Amino acid sequence: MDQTDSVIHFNIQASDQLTWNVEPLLHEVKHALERLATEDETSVIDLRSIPLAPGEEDRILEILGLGEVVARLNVLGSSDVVETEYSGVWVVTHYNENEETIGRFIEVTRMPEILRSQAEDVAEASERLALRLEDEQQEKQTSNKLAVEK
Amino acid sequence: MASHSDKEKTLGDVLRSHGVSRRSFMKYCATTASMMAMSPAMIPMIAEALENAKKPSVIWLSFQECTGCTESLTRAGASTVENLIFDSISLDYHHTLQAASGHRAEEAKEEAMHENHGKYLLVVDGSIPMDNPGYSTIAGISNYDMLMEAAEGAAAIIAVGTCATYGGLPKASPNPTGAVSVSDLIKDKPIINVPGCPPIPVVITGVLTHFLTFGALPELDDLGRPKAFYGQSIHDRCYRRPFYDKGLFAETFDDEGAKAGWCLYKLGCRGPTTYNACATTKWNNGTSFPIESGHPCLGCSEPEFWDGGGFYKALSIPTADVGETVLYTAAGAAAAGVALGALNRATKGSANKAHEKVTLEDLEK
Amino acid sequence: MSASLEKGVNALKQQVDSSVAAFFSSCVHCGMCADTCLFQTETGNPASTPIAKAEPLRRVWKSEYTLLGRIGKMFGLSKKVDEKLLTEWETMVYDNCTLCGRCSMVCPVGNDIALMIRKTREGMAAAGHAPEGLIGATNRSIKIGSPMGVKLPALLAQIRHLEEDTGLKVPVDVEGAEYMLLLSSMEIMNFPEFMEAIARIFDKAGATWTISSEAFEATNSGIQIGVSDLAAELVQRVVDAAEKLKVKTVISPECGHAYMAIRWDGPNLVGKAFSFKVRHILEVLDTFREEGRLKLKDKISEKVTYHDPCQISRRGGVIDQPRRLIDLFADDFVEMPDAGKMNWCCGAGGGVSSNERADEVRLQVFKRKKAQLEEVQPDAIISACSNCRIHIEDGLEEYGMDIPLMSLTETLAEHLADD
Amino acid sequence: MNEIALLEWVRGTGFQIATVVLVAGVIIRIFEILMLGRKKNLAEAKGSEFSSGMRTIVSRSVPESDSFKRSAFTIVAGYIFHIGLFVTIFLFAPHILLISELTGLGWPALPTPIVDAVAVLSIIALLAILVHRFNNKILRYLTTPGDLFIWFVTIAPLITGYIAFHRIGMSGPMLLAVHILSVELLMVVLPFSKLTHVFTIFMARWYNGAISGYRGVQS
Repeated sequence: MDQTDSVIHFNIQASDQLTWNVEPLLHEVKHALERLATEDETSVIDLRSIPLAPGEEDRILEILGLGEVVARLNVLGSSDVVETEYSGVWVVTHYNENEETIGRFIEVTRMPEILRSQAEDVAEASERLALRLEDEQQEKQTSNKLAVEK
Repeated sequence: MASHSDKEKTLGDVLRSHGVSRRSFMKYCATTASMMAMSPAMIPMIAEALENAKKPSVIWLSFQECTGCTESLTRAGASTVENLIFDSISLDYHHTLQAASGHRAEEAKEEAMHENHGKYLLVVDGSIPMDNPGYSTIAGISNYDMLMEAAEGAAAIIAVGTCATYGGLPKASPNPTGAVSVSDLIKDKPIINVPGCPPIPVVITGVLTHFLTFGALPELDDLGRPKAFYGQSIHDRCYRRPFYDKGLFAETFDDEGAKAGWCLYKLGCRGPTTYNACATTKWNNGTSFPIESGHPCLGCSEPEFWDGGGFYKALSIPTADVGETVLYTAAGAAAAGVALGALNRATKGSANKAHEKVTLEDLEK
Repeated sequence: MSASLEKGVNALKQQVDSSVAAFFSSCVHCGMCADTCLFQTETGNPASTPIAKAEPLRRVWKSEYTLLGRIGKMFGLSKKVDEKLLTEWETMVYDNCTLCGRCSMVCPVGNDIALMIRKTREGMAAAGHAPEGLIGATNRSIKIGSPMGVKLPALLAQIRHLEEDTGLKVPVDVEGAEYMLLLSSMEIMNFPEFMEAIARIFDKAGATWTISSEAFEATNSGIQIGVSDLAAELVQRVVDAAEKLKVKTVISPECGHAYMAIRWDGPNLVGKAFSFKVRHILEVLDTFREEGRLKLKDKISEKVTYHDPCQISRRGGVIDQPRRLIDLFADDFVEMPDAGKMNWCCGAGGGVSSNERADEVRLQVFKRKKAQLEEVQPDAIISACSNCRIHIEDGLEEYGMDIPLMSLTETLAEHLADD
Repeated sequence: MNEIALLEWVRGTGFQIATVVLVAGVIIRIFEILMLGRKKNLAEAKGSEFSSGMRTIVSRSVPESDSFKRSAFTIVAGYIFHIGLFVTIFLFAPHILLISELTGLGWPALPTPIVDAVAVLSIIALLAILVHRFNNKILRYLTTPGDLFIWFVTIAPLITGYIAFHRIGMSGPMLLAVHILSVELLMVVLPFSKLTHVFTIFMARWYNGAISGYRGVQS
């Protein structure tokens, strides 16, 4: 979290387990991962729904680590989609236009939904591309015409 | 302000025409669900409902208030979609934010009320003075009259801020204007109270989203507050709660306990009696909330918080100043005690006087 | 309200003082006093719970001396003391309580419950709710001078017999003697050996003593029945005699309540501190022992135990003296469980023995003493109260036990050195 | 009245009323009792009234061995809930805050989990005491409706305090309001019920010790 630097940190070390929520949460992730492996069931955990002391979220992220995939999305500000050291465990962080965190989820899935190209966007994109090609063609025709006229 | 051509389109159409991608929309739905403390499993459902919702009409009235609530909302740094839904698409009248002024503004309001009669949402911030209608007027219309007129055609009313919900600062003792809350005046419309001084901005958009998503008001507690945001106390969601449970308290604002981030109960924290989402939603775009900054919760979203005793007195300390009372009571009681003691002595004295020697004859009865 | 009931209620009003008020204010109905009272433990009767026996006094305290009670009384809400209550409570207050005071030692809030019951008796008696047996005894005490109706000629006859049989001298009406001995009627009629023992011991010790022909009776039925006016009259007789003979010390004999009456209640009844001292015979004997004036020739080998008479030990403060004295002649002395200030009452004190109505229950509650004796298995029991002695003998007979009972004073006399 | 208003009332006016009744009641009762006076004892003393009385105030807290055997339940359960009440009232941090605000006196608190456990033990002890009261023949005989009321008044602050701390069943302000209200009930009832033993016990024990000590017996 970028802006935690601006928060008064008191004397709390990242290893201090203030709320005792770190371990249970990681256990939840473990179970979710087992379910993904055996039943292909996906899960999402909203980190905001759990009271965490300053530093505890960092601790969780530190334990999960950084894996093979890092993606940056440019949607209404940016979003980071990162696969952790544990394949199938993703951390999705949403930022607003000011790069301030507005949401953070742990997704246990093969591919976070938001990373996929969306059907509506794809449909709209194909329309847009078709239009674009039409434009190109029109432009070509126009320039051909002009060339012929010349 | 919303353009009139948006009126019959669904929200999805409007957003797409504003160039909002599906991904952006999903991001909005995810963050909104998170803020409304909904299970992430509900995100797809929210998305679908919002997509197909009709564009809402919102009228915002401000009475005896400080504009802090509006400031809070506009500084929310909310996502573009949020701004789009609330600000650009829905808000038909808000005299601080709208470009139009004077008669034009009032006309816009009249028009919106007329066209969306029975369907628009009425947002109110500020309390209503009842002692003298002249204390607060807009375009020559008293707050009371304006509220009653606008409320008549509203589908629901959202009272924003502690003033509108409970009377707030204007109502604080001695309440010079006779200020009352929206719910004091209106009994026949659903009212959603979004208290706080100021309230958390996303609660307003959250309620709006809920209204659009489910076509109904969110579940409310007995003070009319959305349970999604006000269902748990600051104390219950506070990351410093373990210190309370262990009995580790900061005694002053600069002692070792305060530096170690211990519980602020002794410094007057109202967390245990205050229901709000600050501890999880946090302020300034999720930066922190008062307790995280080392200051106790003031309980700004609870009724009568201005009159609830010193902010820095622990909750277990009585608000009444009993010191003097006890002194007078003790003096009075001592006098009464002496009187009763004298009465007892008199009773016994007269019993002694009434005593006749018990004789053998008495024993035989 | 009948005249006598009125008199009773008035007497109860007179009995309330700051201690009683503090006691009633503190009672939490915990029931622990019940577990200390042999009338409860041996009968299982919940009405025998000590604090419950003081109910008439409690009602008067509550309605006359508390703010809430006064208000309640104004609205007719207070519980009244009436004939029905007194009739019902009479057997509890007189037949089922020996004023032994064990409850007073245990009450966790510190209530002197025995005192409260003793005070309750003042109201009961004044209202005409005392038992027949005690009324008779009181009547004889006042009119004849002894609860058993023993007159002076009978005493003089006993003295004459004694002097003839032993050659000892029993001084009567000797002015200026150091000690004036009081006697209980039982000692005169049933245990004349006591007088003989005194004569022997005092002779050896070289102490001057006398018996007054005007006030020789030690017991005080006024105390037991709970009529202070009459008790004072009986005490006054002793005071007059002691002053007339100018003695230094009046000796209370082997009788529990007699000691309480003359030693602790006496001055307060007559309203004047005594000009002489009052001592229990065991205290006097212990002083002799200390001064080397009491020498014994031999020791007995039997296993003996000591029964503490309640009014002498727990309520009277004479606890160590008997033990020191027994040590002089007994090699094998064993204490009963709870001996000393927590000893269990024999079951016949406080006027119970004078109250024929209580004959059955007093034998029933003797089971406690019986159990204690069975635990200790003594060859003989020593005591220092004629009343305890008669009742224990009664009880032993009732339960088919055969343990001899000895008076401490008499036993000492039997083992006096000859020199 | 909403729950916050109720909370404000119990923290303000309610607390004031309760304090007035408690203080006035205790003072009145003390005068009422002590002014009755006691006759001077004219018998020659064998021991000191004063020091024996003072000793009994302390010594009566230690049960005599035979009665401990006979009344073991009453003593053990009684001890548990009395100590429990002391700990929860005087060693719980928020309560110490209240006391130091009112009196200026403060002392360290016990760790909250200990106070919590003690509260549970006290509640269990009080429940057991009630069951015992109904099952025991003697206690049934002695028990008045007033005793049951006082039992309720005593256990109520413990239970409401426990659920307020653990935030069970009601909203925070309501829990706190109900807890404070239950304490105020206790304060109001205390001077005019058997709960007076809280302060009259010192008088009663002193008198007991004095009466006995005068005769040379430590009671």
